[in-house]
Amino acid sequence: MIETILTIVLAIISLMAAVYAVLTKKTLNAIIASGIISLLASIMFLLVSAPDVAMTEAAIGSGLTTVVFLYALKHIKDRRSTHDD
Amino acid sequence: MVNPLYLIAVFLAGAFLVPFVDKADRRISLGIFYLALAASVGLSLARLMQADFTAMTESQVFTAGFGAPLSIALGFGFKEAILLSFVNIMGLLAGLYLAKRLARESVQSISLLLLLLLGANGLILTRDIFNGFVFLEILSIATYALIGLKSSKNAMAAGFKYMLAGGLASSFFLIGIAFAYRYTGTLNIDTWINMGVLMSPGYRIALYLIIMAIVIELKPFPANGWALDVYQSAHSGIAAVISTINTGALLFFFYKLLPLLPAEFMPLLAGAGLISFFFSNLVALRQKNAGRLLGYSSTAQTGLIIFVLTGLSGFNLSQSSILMIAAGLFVTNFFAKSGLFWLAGLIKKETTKSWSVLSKNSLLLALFGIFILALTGFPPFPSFFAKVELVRALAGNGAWVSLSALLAGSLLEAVYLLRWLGFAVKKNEEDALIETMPIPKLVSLMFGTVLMILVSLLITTKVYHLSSGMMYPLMAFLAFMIIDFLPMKTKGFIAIGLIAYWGWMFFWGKLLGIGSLFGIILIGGSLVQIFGFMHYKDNKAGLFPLLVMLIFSLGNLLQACTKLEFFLTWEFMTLSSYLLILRGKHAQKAALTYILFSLSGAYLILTGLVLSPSFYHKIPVYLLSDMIQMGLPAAIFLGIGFLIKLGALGVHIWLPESYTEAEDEFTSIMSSVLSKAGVFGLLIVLIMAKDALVANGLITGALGWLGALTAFFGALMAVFQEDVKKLLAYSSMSQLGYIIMGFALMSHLGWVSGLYLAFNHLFFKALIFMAITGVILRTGTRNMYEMGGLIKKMPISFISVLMGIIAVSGVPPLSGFGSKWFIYTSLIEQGHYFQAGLAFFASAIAFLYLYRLIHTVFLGQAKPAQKDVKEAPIWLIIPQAVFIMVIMGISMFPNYITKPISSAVSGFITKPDWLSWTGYNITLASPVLHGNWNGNLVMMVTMGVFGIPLVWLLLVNARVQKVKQFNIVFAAERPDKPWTTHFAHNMFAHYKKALGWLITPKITEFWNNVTEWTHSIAATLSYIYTGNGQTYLLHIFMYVLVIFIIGGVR
Amino acid sequence: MIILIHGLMLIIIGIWAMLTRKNLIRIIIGFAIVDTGINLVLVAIGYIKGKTAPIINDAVSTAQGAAAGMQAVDKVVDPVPSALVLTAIVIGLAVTALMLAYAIRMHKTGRSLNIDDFEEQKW
Amino acid sequence: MIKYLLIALVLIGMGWLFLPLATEYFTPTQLNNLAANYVYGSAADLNMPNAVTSVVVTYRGLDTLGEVTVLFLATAGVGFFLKRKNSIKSKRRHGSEILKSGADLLAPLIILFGIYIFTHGHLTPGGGFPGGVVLASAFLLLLMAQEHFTFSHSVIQFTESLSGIAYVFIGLAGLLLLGLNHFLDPRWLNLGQWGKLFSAGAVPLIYSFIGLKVGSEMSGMLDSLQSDGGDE
Repeated sequence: MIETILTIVLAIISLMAAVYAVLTKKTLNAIIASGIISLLASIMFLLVSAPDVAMTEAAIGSGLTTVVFLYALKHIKDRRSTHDD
Repeated sequence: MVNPLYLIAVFLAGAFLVPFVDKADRRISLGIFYLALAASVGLSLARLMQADFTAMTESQVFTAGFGAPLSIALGFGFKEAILLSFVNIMGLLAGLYLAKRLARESVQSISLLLLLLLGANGLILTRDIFNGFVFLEILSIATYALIGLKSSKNAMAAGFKYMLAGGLASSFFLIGIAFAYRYTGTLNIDTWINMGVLMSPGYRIALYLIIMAIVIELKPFPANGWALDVYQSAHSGIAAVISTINTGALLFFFYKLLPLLPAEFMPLLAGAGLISFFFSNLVALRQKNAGRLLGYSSTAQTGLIIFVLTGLSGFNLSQSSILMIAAGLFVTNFFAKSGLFWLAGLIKKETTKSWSVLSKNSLLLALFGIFILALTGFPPFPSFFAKVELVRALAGNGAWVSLSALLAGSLLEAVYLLRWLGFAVKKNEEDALIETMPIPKLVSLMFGTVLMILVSLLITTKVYHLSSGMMYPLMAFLAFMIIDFLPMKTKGFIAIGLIAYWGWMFFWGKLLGIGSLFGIILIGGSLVQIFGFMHYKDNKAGLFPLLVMLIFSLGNLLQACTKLEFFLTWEFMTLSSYLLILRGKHAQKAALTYILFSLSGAYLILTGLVLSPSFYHKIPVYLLSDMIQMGLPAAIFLGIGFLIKLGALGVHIWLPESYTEAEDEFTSIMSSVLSKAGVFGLLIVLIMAKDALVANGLITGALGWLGALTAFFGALMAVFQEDVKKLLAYSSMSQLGYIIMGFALMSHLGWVSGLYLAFNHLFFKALIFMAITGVILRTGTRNMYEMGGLIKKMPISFISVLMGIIAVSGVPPLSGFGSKWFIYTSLIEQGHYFQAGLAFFASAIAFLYLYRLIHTVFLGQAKPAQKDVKEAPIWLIIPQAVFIMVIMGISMFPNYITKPISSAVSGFITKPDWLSWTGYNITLASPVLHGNWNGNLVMMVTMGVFGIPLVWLLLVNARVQKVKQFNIVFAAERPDKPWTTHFAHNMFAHYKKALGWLITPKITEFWNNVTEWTHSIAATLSYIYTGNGQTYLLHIFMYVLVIFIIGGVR
Repeated sequence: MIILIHGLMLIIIGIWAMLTRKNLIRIIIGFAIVDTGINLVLVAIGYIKGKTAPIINDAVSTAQGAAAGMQAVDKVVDPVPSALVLTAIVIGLAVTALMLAYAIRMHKTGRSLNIDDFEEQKW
Repeated sequence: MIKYLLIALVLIGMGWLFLPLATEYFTPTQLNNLAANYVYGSAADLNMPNAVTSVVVTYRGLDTLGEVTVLFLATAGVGFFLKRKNSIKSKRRHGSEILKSGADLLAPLIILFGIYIFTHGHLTPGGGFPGGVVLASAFLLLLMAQEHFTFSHSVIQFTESLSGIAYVFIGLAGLLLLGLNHFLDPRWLNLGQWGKLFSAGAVPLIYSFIGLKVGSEMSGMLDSLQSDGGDE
């Protein structure tokens, strides 16, 4: 029962994060929101007895993917500052 | 059995090794790259060579030592082996093509290309759906990355759009797999197939998502904007890979999944494929960018193959024959499309029009021509056979809507492909030669072409078992290509010898009935005219191969036994004549019109052939008189097809154009010989549908009127032409109208008169055209008002034309009179008084243009510019002499011709008792008409009547004072610019006032409007491709949803 | 069940993002959200209420080898979706990374991140 | 405007399309045939406690090989895009002293942890992929902390190539030693004792190579992403 409630809470948070990721003006915030979605998903994976997936999602989905996004953003920001200014 | 895992291991090891060894030397990594490619080719070919294929059981290999549902299975049967051989050979060729690029580029590109091939191989081999997903991702990601080979903004944008679409497709795929697993508890395709179709809606949605993912990857119209951008902007080597290897692997995967689908999905997919085929071709019409055009063509072809794989499953057709059709289309597209992309990369020209640079490089031009013709579906390429089989399946099962979409789409495809060929042939002085020709690229191109030809020949001989005789046109073409370097006269004599020998061996004494008549027309007629080409000093490259091919295929019409043989020969004839017309200096547009009408005709003929009962083996088509009777639908299709070839009114507009623009010597053959192929066809139809037509009556009535109107309007148009060739072209059309009229009577006398006129027309039209060819050659113009007074300069030509026009006009004593007499009597005998009246009126009009012909060209005042013209070359005179002798012969002894014709016709329609021959006299004593004609006597009398005054005139003439032309004592003042005031210009202006309204080009206008509307529809449709990646995503969603809703998948 | 619906909803939100955002990176985020949603859906499908992770040691502490397998069959959830999701996660990362690389290059050549600025080829 | 309407329609349509998938959902009470076979076989045939690993590495090993390849592809693709020739190394922000020394201290530990994860993949949750990512995170740490991190290229590439090739050859070993249908069969090595590190045949070996490969690939990807492609 507790698990169900926890799942629902996580789901609501994650959906809110998703909507925020779509609507927010700042790309950085969107990236972080999508990282949070992945992190919440990995907790959900633990709740449905899939620890392998949970580990992988935490490491790759929320960790590495976010890093890659941030690097890409940095790249573009760098260029913008050198070109636009 | 060769283990397919070696294939996977080879690519993987190669890809992993390459970046590592690249540190040492790029040459080592390239070496590994080519070694891996060669090994993959070797492995797949080795599998193909193994004979352990059994028809039904697939040869599967498992992984990890467990059986099928547990582990991943790979199928490596015959189909996979064949496809993999092609794919890996293409991989090797693509690698070769990219050799220079890969040597410069960072090493990752080599790995990427190997992994792309790994993806394709895996996708083809795997029997596991999720494994398929993994390999699909490998294939796609490698492709996305390789698009980056060109770092232009457009290529980047295209690659990104591709990624968006591909990403979306794989999302659909994954969701589908998830739920499919939920419902079936398996991922193995075979286990899954054995479970049958579950009825749950969720399961159907899962299947729908899976199959739509693959369909989207296959770039269906209209959800394919991204793909077109990719084809347009990617490196040509990569575009070639996408259109061949990726498409092949995806199509095969699609095919593998088909047994999983419920039967209701099939029409949906078939419709989607056909829509993609038709509309891609339609939108391609207005496309000017070569790469994008190829993209449209690729998506169209893929759509067609989807249609074949899904649409034919409902018919009573074996799985292997469906596959055979798909394979034929695929293989042709595979080699031709890659070749075209490679060519595009070689010549580096964006617009299709600028491909005229090819005209300066005959090798590349030849390759281009081969690819275009293969794509259009001409024999002997596999697409030809595939299309024939496809039409057979569709027409045989009454799928008329699909059939029309297929044929219309094919025609549209032919429009833009052949128009492109026209651009390439056109010589443009500004074009520079293509200077840089990298050897590896050229090797890829050549090797691909050779492979395509080999595969084509293999299919032609091994699968369709065509007798070697049917392939003679092609062999003759190839043989003459080899000796094309010889001087014209040598080639000419070889051709004449070869054709004479061939005629002697295979036709002389072996033809029966009407066959022997057409034998003389088709083979004999063209044989004599070969002389005409021999006056050229320069070596006209490519002329003789095509000419010989044409003549051989004309002859083969008489030998063809099965429907396939007949149609194949017909297409050989169409193809060679099209290319011969295209040789004309300004003939691009005319040739395009010609081939489009011919192709439409050919499609109708094909449909008609499918509908007609099957022919007998070993009995030539023309002999199948009473053995086969076809129904009206077949007869109508066939009839319209042949009428197009004849240039009947309404579908005639190709005729004046192409007659005018073709090389002069060839126009002569077209008019005198080639048109008789249509006559032959029409007669065959009438013979084979005799019972049904006679019972109906309405159709032949309409045909008769069509003939009469053709005769009338042809003559009328001829009157108002300034161009001498155009005049003669319309005259030919008019004459063919008489022939149609005669045939339409469905009476003994009618057919005899039609055939007799056909026979005569050969000689007098060839005679006039040959003479006029000489005149045009010497004067350098086709406008009659720029000629005049040539009688003194070219007396022999004058005599030829004089003889010719006497014959044409139907004045005694020459043979034309006899033919006209026959026509009128047969018309009147059948009670067609109005038609007879119209025909008679047309003959009267004919006098006008014939008078103009002889008067403006040969009589009147000579033009100063033509003071020094000489008589035509001897090579043009020879055929004229032959024809004059023949005309004199048949005029004197018409019964040597009419009697055999009559007895041939009586094989089909019993000769009435009232028609009889006594000596030289033909007697008619029908209940409604009496008459007789003695050609011999007429000739004798006329010669007497004309001969005596002639002798007297000659005697008198000797004493006449001769005045030089420019001796103005006897002449009025000459205006400065005489051309427009000259009587020969707009000669019959006064008649134009009276009859001009009749010749307003209503029909031409109609066809122009058809063209224009098609183009504007194409333009409107193309606006859905906004270029925005997001819009393309929206298209994909809408595509998936609309089909979902229409199909009622839920 | 909740996770399944949640996953499907995430997918739709992701589609919303990829259809409405103009910024290339935001579109890619949309794809990432769709990927997460799909992974959730996949795992939800393999879940069986009240069963443990497919680690046989933990499910059956006493037995070993084949005997453990026999007992574990009734105690664990489906391992197949887990295995599939592992693959899907990695593939998702790969596609995302490549898309981002594209975005960076597009920004370099086109000086823009707006997808509307990349529609020179059309019709 | 029409476009927004269409987008709304598409979203609603997709929801409608997915609806039966959710409404038809029913909670199963037992494993389906295939899954049961996997769970049983994992213990009986492969002597492996982690059934997910047995599916990933053995039963569906070809998928995993493909998966590693996909990652390799992405790395190669990203490298191909961002590391053109003559690329100029971008100026990197200096890491603080604390970060530097922290990184020096932490990195070996993280690497050790990563190695633990992928070598125990057949026993406990985890395995090559998370393990590899942990390795890469150590690399990331060093990358951020040190000004000129020279470890990178050749070692990464060496590991990547070699582990990839080793993976392929372990697969081929099954093929050569056990027969036609045994590609990626780990049972050519002793299955060992239940629950021990050296058990389940070649699985720990395979997962180690996967871990190394994933780690080096991701490191390579991060490396190319952080290096500026240089302007053209």
